[in-house]
Parts: sequence; structure tokens; C-alpha cells
Amino acid sequence: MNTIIFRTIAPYLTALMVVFSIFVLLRGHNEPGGGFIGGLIAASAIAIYGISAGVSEVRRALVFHPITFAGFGVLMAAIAGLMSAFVDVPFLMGLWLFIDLGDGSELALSTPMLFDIGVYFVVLGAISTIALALEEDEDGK
Amino acid sequence: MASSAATPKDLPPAMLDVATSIADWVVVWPIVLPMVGAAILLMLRNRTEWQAPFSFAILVATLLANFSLIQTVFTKGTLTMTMGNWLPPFGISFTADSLGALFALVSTVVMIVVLFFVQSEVEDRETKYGYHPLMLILLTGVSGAFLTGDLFNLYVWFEVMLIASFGLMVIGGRKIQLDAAIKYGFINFLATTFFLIGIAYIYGLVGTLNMADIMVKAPLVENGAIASVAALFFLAFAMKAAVFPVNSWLPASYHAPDPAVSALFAGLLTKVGIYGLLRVHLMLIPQSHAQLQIAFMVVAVLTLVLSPLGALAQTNARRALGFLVMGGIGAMLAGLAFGTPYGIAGASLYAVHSMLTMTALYLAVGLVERMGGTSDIRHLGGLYKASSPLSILFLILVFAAAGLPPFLGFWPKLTLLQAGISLTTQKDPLAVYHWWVIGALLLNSLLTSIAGSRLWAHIFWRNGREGKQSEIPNANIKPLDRRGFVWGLLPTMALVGIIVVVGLWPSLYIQAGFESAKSVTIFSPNYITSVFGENSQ
Amino acid sequence: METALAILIGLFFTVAIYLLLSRSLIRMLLGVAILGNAVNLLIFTIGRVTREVPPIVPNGQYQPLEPIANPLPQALILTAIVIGFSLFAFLLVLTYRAYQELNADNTDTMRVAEPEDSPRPPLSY
Amino acid sequence: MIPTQSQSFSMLLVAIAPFLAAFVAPTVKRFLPNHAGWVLALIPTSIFLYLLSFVDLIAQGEKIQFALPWIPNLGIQLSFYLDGLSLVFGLLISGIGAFIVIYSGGYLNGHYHLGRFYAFILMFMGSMLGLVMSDNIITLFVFWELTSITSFLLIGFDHSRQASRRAAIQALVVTGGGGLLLLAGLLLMAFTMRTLDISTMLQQPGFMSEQPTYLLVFILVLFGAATKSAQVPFHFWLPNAMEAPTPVSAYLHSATMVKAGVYLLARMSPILGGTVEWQVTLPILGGITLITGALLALRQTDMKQMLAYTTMASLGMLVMLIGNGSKEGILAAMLFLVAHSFYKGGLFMVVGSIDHETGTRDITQVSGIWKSLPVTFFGAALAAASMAGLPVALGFFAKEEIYLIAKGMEWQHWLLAVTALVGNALMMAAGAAIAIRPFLGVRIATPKTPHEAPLSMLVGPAILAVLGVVVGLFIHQFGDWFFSPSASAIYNHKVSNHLGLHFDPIPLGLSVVTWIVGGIVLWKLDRIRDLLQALARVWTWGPDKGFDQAMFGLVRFADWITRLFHHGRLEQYLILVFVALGVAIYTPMVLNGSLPDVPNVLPQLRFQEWGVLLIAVLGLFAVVFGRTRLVAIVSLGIQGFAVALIFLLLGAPDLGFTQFMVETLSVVILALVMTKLHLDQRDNRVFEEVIRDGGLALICGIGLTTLLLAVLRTDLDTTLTDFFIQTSVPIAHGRNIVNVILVDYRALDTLGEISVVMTAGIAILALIRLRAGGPKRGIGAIKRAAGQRAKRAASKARSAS
Repeated sequence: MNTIIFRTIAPYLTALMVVFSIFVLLRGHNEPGGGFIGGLIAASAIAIYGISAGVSEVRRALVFHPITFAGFGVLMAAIAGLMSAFVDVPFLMGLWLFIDLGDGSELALSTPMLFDIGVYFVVLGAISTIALALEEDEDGK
Repeated sequence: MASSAATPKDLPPAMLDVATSIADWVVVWPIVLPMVGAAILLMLRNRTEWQAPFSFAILVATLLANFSLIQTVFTKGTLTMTMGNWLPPFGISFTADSLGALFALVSTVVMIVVLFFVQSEVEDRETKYGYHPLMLILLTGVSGAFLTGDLFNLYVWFEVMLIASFGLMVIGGRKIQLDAAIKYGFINFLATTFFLIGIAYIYGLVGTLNMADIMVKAPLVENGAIASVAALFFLAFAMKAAVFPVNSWLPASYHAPDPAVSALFAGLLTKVGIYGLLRVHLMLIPQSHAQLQIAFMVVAVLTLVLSPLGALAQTNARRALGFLVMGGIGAMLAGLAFGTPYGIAGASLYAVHSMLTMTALYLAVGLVERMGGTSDIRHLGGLYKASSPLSILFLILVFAAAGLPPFLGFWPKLTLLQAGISLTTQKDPLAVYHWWVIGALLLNSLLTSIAGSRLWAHIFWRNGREGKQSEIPNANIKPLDRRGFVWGLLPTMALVGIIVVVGLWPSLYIQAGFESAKSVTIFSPNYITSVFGENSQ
Repeated sequence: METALAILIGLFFTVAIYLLLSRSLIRMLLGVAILGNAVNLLIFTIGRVTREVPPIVPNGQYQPLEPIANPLPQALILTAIVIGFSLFAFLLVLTYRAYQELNADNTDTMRVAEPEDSPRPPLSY
Repeated sequence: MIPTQSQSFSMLLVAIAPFLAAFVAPTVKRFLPNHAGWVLALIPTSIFLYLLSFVDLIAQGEKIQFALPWIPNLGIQLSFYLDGLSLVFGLLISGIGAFIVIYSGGYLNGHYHLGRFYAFILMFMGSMLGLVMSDNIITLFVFWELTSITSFLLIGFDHSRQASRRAAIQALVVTGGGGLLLLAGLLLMAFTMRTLDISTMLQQPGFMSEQPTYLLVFILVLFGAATKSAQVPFHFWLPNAMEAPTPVSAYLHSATMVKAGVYLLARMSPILGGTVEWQVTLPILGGITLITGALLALRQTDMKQMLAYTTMASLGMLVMLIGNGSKEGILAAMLFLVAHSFYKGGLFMVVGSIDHETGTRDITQVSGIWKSLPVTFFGAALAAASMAGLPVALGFFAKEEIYLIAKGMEWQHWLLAVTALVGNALMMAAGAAIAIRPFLGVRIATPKTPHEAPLSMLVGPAILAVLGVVVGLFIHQFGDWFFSPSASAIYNHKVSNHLGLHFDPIPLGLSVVTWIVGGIVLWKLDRIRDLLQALARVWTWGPDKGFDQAMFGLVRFADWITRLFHHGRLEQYLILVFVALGVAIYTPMVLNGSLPDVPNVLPQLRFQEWGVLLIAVLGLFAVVFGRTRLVAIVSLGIQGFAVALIFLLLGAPDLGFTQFMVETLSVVILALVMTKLHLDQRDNRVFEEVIRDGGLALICGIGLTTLLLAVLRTDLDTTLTDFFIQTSVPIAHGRNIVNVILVDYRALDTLGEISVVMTAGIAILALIRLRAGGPKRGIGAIKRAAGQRAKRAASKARSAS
């Protein structure tokens, strides 16, 4: 599998997949998609990169250990829920902020979106942790 | 909340129109705090020295939240918060009644004690690979299971708890742990799967997942399939609670991980199964109690009698304790089988007792292992001389487990016996069979005290090991080092202190048990009104 | 359609249970995966299936114009798939590690926690 | 009489003080190693004096009771009740207790665990006081079991010997087991009488005997009393309990604890007594115990064992008398009880002193030591005189009162009197032998050279012996103060005091017969003992041996049955689980008759739907029958993709995509792992197993399908779905309803779900990275250093790579 072609393509493929995953994540609220599926795509991207370039390379690229992303994701999702404490409503209430961009369109910021991004990070972090650990274990043997 | 578009007129009422005060949040703090704590600890996993203090801080905050929750519930009744401000049953409700709040509180207490104990044996690399986050997640799952008011959400918390327990089971990576985890893992996976299947069916029958809503709708279901669904729930929770004959995973696995982890499992995991049984069969599908009563009785009697026999047959002290845990499950099942307020009170009191006592027993045996170098009772002995505090702790716990007065275990047993005796005189075709359950409860006490006193005689009283050397002092005993004393023995003592004090002044404890019994029975509409508001009936 | 799916689900369960009862851990894992699919299909079917369109509201509408598939079971299944996958992954790695440490794939030979020749309890006081 | 608050407080202190003293006892012993006994004896002494102050009131027929709230939910109060009966018991417990504490200081002087010993014995004292003063049956039971527990600790005090441990466990099993039956009996009684308070029960005598539950209550209570008071066939634990240090034997297993059963029967006499069952069962049980105990006593050469068996005999006598239930019988029981406590407590201490001073307590090995131990001899002689019932010792009056029953002139009265006579005669011989043989006669060498025992070991026997005579001298006054009130309490009517030195022909005649028979037995003691021992060699089985057989039989049975169910084979466990699944699904359906009909119409499917279903089925079959791992894995993928296609076809694109992703990842990871393992290629089940497993799987599968079909017959309540559809866009601002449910309506599920994912990540990481060998001990410093070493090595490896 570790052919030259694969190794050459892999970084581009990874980048493409990550971009695509973000796209899937962001359209999730209105079209099929969402944090989970996006996270899976991103994790696959990282796994592919790991296979082609080696796990240590990926780890360097990620800066943080992937499991840290998972923790960050849970934290983010929880914070999205906790925001409703400031407006006297129950936990996990969807809060929306529509910012008029002036040209008729508006930018929608919301806690459900924050929450979904949290999901994305958790899936990304946990799955790539597993994949990298398994790949690395192979190297170690 | 800002809303840009005008809403159409024919929308149903969707949201609560009263503001939620921050005081109502107390029902979610017991899960949010440990969950967030675990996430943060995971991000800080390389700072091993921060893990324990931070976990401790989180747990103290959780404990305070639990205290405030139970106080609210006891004074003002069942407390509900429906997530996302949606009207129930559309959002997920968290509904804390006395039973759930009580169990959540005791779980947190157990967790704090074990957190201290962990400091006496955890290794740095284990801390680095998530020992503390796993513990916090376990607490999240357990508390979530106790507090949620939604059946599918209960399943989710079961899984949270399960995966955290998997992690704790294997952390350390010894052979015996892996073997135990295989058995534990597959069987428990099946249990939660059965639970999920049951949820699917119940959704198909009543079209809702909110517990209060199910309470309203399930008695109206005319489809006979609901009996099978109830039986499926029974099987799922019975597996979780380690009820005979589907209990084999418990003695196969509880002696494998670190003593602290065993203690945590013994205290928390099986009780969630019992909680599920109480919830489903007394509250959600109340008609199933009558249908399954004979089954409850049979498995209660078998579990009560066979479990202490298992303890008697072991040479591994920690494995023996696993059987004692199951014996307690039998007693709780007896309460479920009775199904009267006294019976339920007995079951929930027993659950609280079992959480505290079994945890403490595992911790004590953990210390025995550390001093004696093994958990094989044939190679132990002489600890009576070596550590009198430990021997006293152990004896108290053994008698508490056997339900002898004046220790904690007596009161739930007494309540259960009273429940059973009052049933025997009723004009009910089952009346006579209640004597079997009563007899099993008594026999369980006797067998447990035999098994316990034998353990005590072998581990502590005897000078040396099994056989001819039994009079020669055991040379393998090492005194506890400072770390073991401060972080191991003292927390155990504190927990036993709680057990003794509550055993001697049990009035508050018993009151809590009866309160929770009141909240579980269908006779109290408290639960439904708490979720749907006063004029929902 | 529902009847056909119900029978298919039964087949899924049968195969899953049959595989779980084989003593080979890897086969048991296949059983775990299939069991997860069986449960997901069960939830899906129980939400009633009638060949409807996806539960997505067309752009610019407040409510869907035609009958749509029941979205609630789908959401539940999504949660269950994720959880099921996590557990599957764990059990898989556990099997892998167990194979490395215990050098066994067959549950018959995995007897560390409960040894076959475990000692008899002492007959003494 | 309801006492004032301060009185209540001091009454409470009576029950609690011994426990508090027990708490500090080890400390006191540490600071006063040689005199702790004297100091600690102050507690029982002051309790004794305090209780003494009530004598007057009680003698006038007053009863003192008060209650403190304890567990209001269960109606349990910490309530105390002081009448003639409990007062006599209280005085005996505290009075003899004081001497025992002092005596222990001498007897166990320098023992490593003396502090612990004091603690245990004081705890026992408190339990016993609580037991006799409790008004609430739950409180009574709590103290009852506490005496069993403290007795367990005291019998096993000499813990390094297996015999002690065995005796302790035996006592715990027998008395604890009886206690559990007692609990059931008490609760049933309380439930029938609708009160937990004994004093309330006492106000309705005869009520219980008309209830349908009476017989059961009676049997259960009798079990409790008989095990505690060592009645045949539960007597065997008592002689074994002599493994305990002698003060314990004197106190628990003679003067106080074993009498708890007698106390209970006495207490219950007005409530449960007076019936045929009571008046037949108790005298027979007591009579058999009396004769058995007395005969077994003569068989022994160990003086402590002799005393133990005579104690058993005396307990039989007491049960017999209470069962008789006449005025005379009950008064006799009280007299005999007090007399017995005095002389038997004294004699035990005497034997302890002999043992302590000579190094042996074999009656054939000690002789002629009276010159060395004159005070001890004096105590022994007086005690034996009381035991023999010589005038004017207290024992004499007890015996006279027993023989008064014979005046009833009916055959059962005579039978009782004759039984009592034989028992008395045999016990007299045993007692006299202990007082005479070691002290008089030719001096023979003993393991240790005897000296008079220290003061602490003299006080008890001497005072108790003297007291036995003094009470006898002033029998009428003591009768007014103690015996008449206590008998009245048992009889539930006034028992007038007719005690005094008047000679009634029938009792006196029987007394003389007793002395003659006793004298002959004493004279021929060695012959009789040889005879009994010969008999014992022939008839070797007894309940004591039976206990071992039962115990080890139980352990073997436990081993067998545990192996049966916990054999350690996962596939068998799983078979059980699936059998349970089948039972859970089918049984209710069969019982309710709700099995759905078999759908007889072939489903109308479109072509592509048939296709997808076919793919799924093919995938499943290939997984099962695939010859190689690779085929199995690929087929797993096929069935997974088929499921994804089903989702896609039926309006669930989100599910379809996710299923595709997850299935791909599963297959990839599976393949990744599989390539590293060298596994069995084939299913290695034999044909029978295939049939068994396949059949079970098929049954479960059909069951789940059937249940699904049954559920599908009900119309789905779509309130939730309708709501989601209506509000998703207007309120939750999302057009993908599934996603809105996930992140808004049911976001909490998702929060839990991502915790699962995160935790799975942690757990798998730990699983792969943490590899350890050997058991973990958590031994601080060493492990920590090792951990740090490992950490350093790991960081080095990380930086290197």
C-alpha cells in the first residue's frame, strides 16, 4: 500500500478530506451531514496520512495528542449547553444569534452549531487516537 | 433568544414559558461537573500531578451539588429539568426523585473515598493514560443513569458507565485483567444491547421515551407483547445487576483490576441494574410486576442462597467478595419481589448499604493484599497481630454485610423481613411463597456470616498459612508503608466510620429509604406532576 | 416492507447470536458487529417504514410538504451506531491485546481469571 | 413509672457506659498495665449501685420505662423497661461483671491483648445490660446479636489455636443462626400484636395464643432461646466455648449470656406461655438437657468442662421450670438462677485460679493444695455447698422451691420433680468433686508450684461464695426485694413471698434423697466416669462432630455448586444468557396467548428492495460459512453496506452515510488487527455444537421477529415525531430534522454519546499502551520510581522518534 503514488497523493487527499469534512459538518443542520459524519471523514483523513507518512509525522503535524481533541470536543459541547445558564433557561437550550451582514444575508451563530463542532472534535480525536495507536503498534512490533 | 422569522400560527406549544432559575440547575450539575472535569483532565493528561487534586475538587463540587439536590428533593419533592427548554416529553427530562437523588449522592461519596484510596496505588503511567478521567466518566454515567427521566437517555448513560468501566478494568494491562475484561465486556455488552432492544419495542408500543410519559401511557397498552418487553427489560437489568443465573460475569471479573477499581465497581455498577429494575417494573410498566412476581421471587431466592455459598467456596478473598456483592443483589431483588412500600424501601436501603459496605470491603481486602502479598486466603494469616485497625474494619464490614445488628446491613434486612412478614398474612395466592423469600433472606445472613467469619479467621486470626504452618507466624507480612497508611487505610477507616455511624443512628438513612420508596411506587403521581406540571392529570 | 424487514432482522439476530456462541473471539466480534446492525434495523423498523422521503424540510418552507420518514428513530439509531462502534472498537482492541498476552483466540483456553484447576476451599477454621 | 429526664439520661448511660468504657479500655490498660482491671471495674460497680437504688421502687410493684426516639420511621425506639426480672438480671450482670473485670486483670496479667480483652468484655456487658432492659423487640434483638458477636470475639481470644477459632465460629453459627430465626419470630409476633413494645404486649396476655400465627412464633422464639441457652441438641457449642479464657467462661458462658435464652423465655412467658405447646415442649426440652448435661459433666476430667456441662444442665433446669409455669416453678426458677450465677461464677473463677496456679485443671492431676490456696478453697467449699443445696445456702431454698412443685401431685409434676432430683444429685456430685478433690487428699506434684492467687483473683470467688450464704440467711428479705418481684414479672401476677426456713415434709424429704444419691455418685465418681467414658468410646458420633461434618459438607457442596455455575467458560455463560433471552421473550407470550399470527401475505416489494435484502442475506451467510477470515471480513462489510442501502432507500440518508463510514472503518480496523493475529481459520465447533448453537440462535431470532411483528400491530403514537416535524424549522432553525434532534431536542443523548466516544479513545489508548507484568501491589516508593523511569524512557523514545 505504501507506494510512491500513495505517499505523494496522501497529503493532498488528507487536506481535501479535512476540508470536505468541515463542509459536511457545517451543512449538517440543514442537509444530510453533521458533526459525527464530518468527524469520521476527518479521522479517516488523519488515518490515511498516518499510513502514508508515518505516525510520528502525523503527531508532529497535529501538535497535540489526538485524545486531547476529544477532551476539547466534549468540553466544547458541554460549554455550548452551559451557555443557557446565562439566560435563565435549562441546560442545552439552543441559543441563536443572527448577525445581519448588511447585504441581506445573515450569519447564524448558535449553540447547536457549537455543540456539533464539539461532536466533530470528539469523533476526530477519539477515532484518530485509535487508528494511530493501532498503526503505531504495528510499527513497534 | 432572538428569532428573525415570524412563526406560523398553527404551531403547538413547544417551550416552557417560565424562566429556569439557576437553583434548578442542581439536577444537572452531578453529571455536567464530572463530565467537564474528565474532559479537562484529559486535555491536561501530561500533568500527572494535577490529576488527583483536580479530580478531588470536581468531586467535592459534585458532592455539594448532590447534597443540595437531595435537600431540594426531600423538601420540595421531585425535581425536573427538561433540556433545551422544550416541553416534556419532547426534550429529554432530567427528573430527580428521592430514589435517584439518594443513589447519586451515595455514589459520589463512594467515588470520593475511592479517589483517595487510588492515590495509594496508582502509578504515574496509569494516571497519564486516563485513570482519573475514567473515574469521573464512570461517575457521570452512574449519576446520569440515576437522574435521567428518559429511557433512551438512560441507555446512553449505561453505555457511558460501561465504556468507562471497560477502561478501568483494563488499565494496567495485566493478563488477568484482559481475560476478565473479555468476559465482563461481552456479557455486559449484551446486557445493554438487550436493554436497547427493549427500548425499541417500548417505543413501538407507546411512541414515547420520556419516563413520566411512559408511566401515563404504558398501563393503557392492550398489546400482549408488552409482557415480553417487560421480561426483556428484566433480563437486561438482571444481567447488569448480576442476578442468578446471568451473574457469571461478576465473579469472573471483579477480582482482576486494581482493588480500588474493584471497590468502585462493587459499589456502583450492579446498583444501576437494581435501579433500573425498580424503575421499570414498579413505575414504568407497573402491570409487569404482577406478571413477573414469581420470576422475581425465584431468582431472588436463588441469588440469596447461592451467592454466599460461592463466597464460601473461594480461596481468593477478593473473588469471595464478588459473591457477597451478589448476595446483596438477591436481597434487593427480594424487596422488588415484595413490591410493597416496605419492600422497595428495603431494597433501596439495601442498595445504599451495599454501595458503602462492599466498597469498603474491597478496599480493606486491597490493604490485606498489600500487606500479605496475596489475596489467596490459604497463604494469608497473622494480620490480626500485624494490623489491629484493619482487622476491626474487616470484621465490622463482614458483619454489616451479613446483616447482623447493630451494623448498617441490619436495617435494610429488617425492613425487608417486615415487608415479607406482612405479606405472608395476606389473602393472596402467593402469600405462602413469601416465606420462601423470608427464609432465603435469613439463610443468606447465616451463610454470609459463616463465609465472612471464615475469611476473618483465615486472614486475620490465624497466625500463619493454611496447613501445618498455621501456628507459625506468617513471615510474608509487610507493614503498610506511609503511602499505604495515609491514602489507603485512612480513607477506608473514614468509610467504615460512616457505615458505623449510620448503622447506629439510622433514622435519617431509613427515612431516605422510605422517601425513595414513596417516589418509585405508582401510587404517587409526584413523578408525573413534576415532569408535566400540576394540571397534567 | 415491515414484514420483510422483520424477517430480515430475525435473520440478523440469528446470525449474530450464532457467531457470538462460537468460541473464537474474532467470530464473536463479527457477531457483535452484526448484532449492532440488527438492533439498528429493529429500531428503524419499529418507527414504521413506508418508503417516504428523508426527514428534511425543503428550503424556504416551515414544514415539509409531503409525508416524511419518522426522524426520531433515525436520530436514536445514529446515537446507537456511534456507541456501538465505540464498543466494537474497544472489544476489537481488547481481543487483539488478549491474543497477544494470553496467546489465545479461543475462549476455552482463556482461563486466567477463573482457572480450570482452581484450588479447593480449605477445610479448616 | 415514667422517670424524669435526668433519670432517663442516667438510665441510658447504664446501657452506654460499658461501650464507652470499652472504647477507652485499651488506653487505660496501656497507662495502668497492672491495675487497669480495678479501675475499669468502677464502671460495672457504679451501674450496680445505681440499679440497686431502684430496688425499693420495684419491690413495691412499680415498673420503670422510658423511651428515646431512635428510628421513628420503623417505630423503633430506644426504650427501656425495668421491672423485677430485668432488675435482677441487671444486678447480676453488673455485679458479677465487676468481679470478672477485676479477676481478668490477675488472670491475664501481662497478656499481649489484655486491653482488647477488657474492651470486648465491657462491650459484652453493655450488650447484655441492653438486652435485659430493652422494651422494644428490635432493640432487644440488636443487643441479642451483639452478645453473639462479642462472644465470638471472646471465645476466639486465644486466636492462634484452631480449636479456639473453631469454637468461636461454632458459637457464632449456632447462636447467630438461632438469633435469625428468633428475629423472624419476633417480627411475626410484633406484626400479629401490632406493637413492637414488650410492655404493650405484656398488657394483653393470652392474646397471642389464640392467633393462627402462634405456633410458628412459638417455634421460632424457642429456636432462638434454645440455641442461646444451649439446650439439646444445640448444646455442643457451650462446652467448646470453654476455649475462651476462664473469666469469659465464668461470665458469659455461665452467669450471664447463656441465660439470655432463659431471660427471653421468662419475658415471653406471659405473652406466649400458658398454652399446651409451651407447657409440654419446654419441660421436656429442659428435662432432657438437664439429664444429658449432668451425665456428660461426670464424664469429664477437665474441671472447666465439668462446670460447662453442669451449666448446660442448669440451663435445662431453668427452661424446665419456666415451662412448668406454676407460681412455685417460676419462683424456683428465679431462686435457682441467682443461686447458680453465684456459685457457678465462683466455681469457674476457682477453677481458673487452680489452672493459673498449678498449670493444670485436670481433676485427677491436682490434689491436696488447700494449704497453698486457703482462700480459694474457702470460696470453692461455700460455692459447692450452695450447689449441693445444703441449708442455709441460697441453693437450698432454690431446691426446696423446685420440689414444692411435686405437691401438685399429678404425674407430670412428679416426673418433673424426679427429673430435677436426678439432675440436682448429679450436679451436686460434680460440684462437690471440684471443691474437694483438688484441695483435700494427698498432695501430688503439679506442673507449677501453687501459691495463693493474687488479690484480684480472690475477691470474686470469695465474695460470691459468701453472698450465696448471706442471701440464704436473709432469704425472706431478699425474697421481698428481688425474688418475689421478679417472679411476679414473669408470672404477670403477684407472686407472694413465702420464703423462709420452714420445713415442708415433701420437699425436705426429696432434698434428703438428693443428698444421698449425690453422695453415692460422688463416692463412686471414678467408676461412673470410667463407665461413661467407655460408653463414649462406643457411641462416638455427637452433634459436635456433626457440626464439623455439616460445616465441611457445606463447604464441599458450595465448592461443587459454584463450580457448576461459575466454571469460567465464556461460551457456556453466553448460552445461559441466550437461553434466558428465549425464556424472557416466549414465556409471557405463551402465557398471555399473544403470539401473533404468521403473516401469510408475501410482502410487496420493489425490485431494488428485493435486491438489497438479498445482498444482506448473502452477506450474512457468507460471514457464517466463509472459509477464510478474509471472506468473513469482506462479507461483514457486505451485510453492513446492505444495511446502509436499506437506510438510503427508506428515507434515511444520514443513517446511510454514517453506516457506510462506520462499516468501512470497522472493516479496515478489523483487517488491520487481523493481519497481526494468526487465528483459527475455521469455526471449530463439532456438529452437535453447531446444532445446539444454531438452534438456540434461531429460536432467539424468531422470538425477536415475532415480538416485532406483535408490536407492529399497534399503531405508533406519533406525537413526538409530529412535534419535531412542526417545530424543527420555526423554532429550532434547522431543516435536517434528524440533525436537529441530535443537537437540540435530544442533545443530551449526543452529549452522552460523545462521552462514550471519548472514553473509548482513552480506554483503547490505555489498552494498547499500558503493558505490565506481575501483580500490582501499589508499593509506593519503589513503584513510583519505576513509573518515573518508565516515563523518562517513554519521553526519550518519543523525542528520538
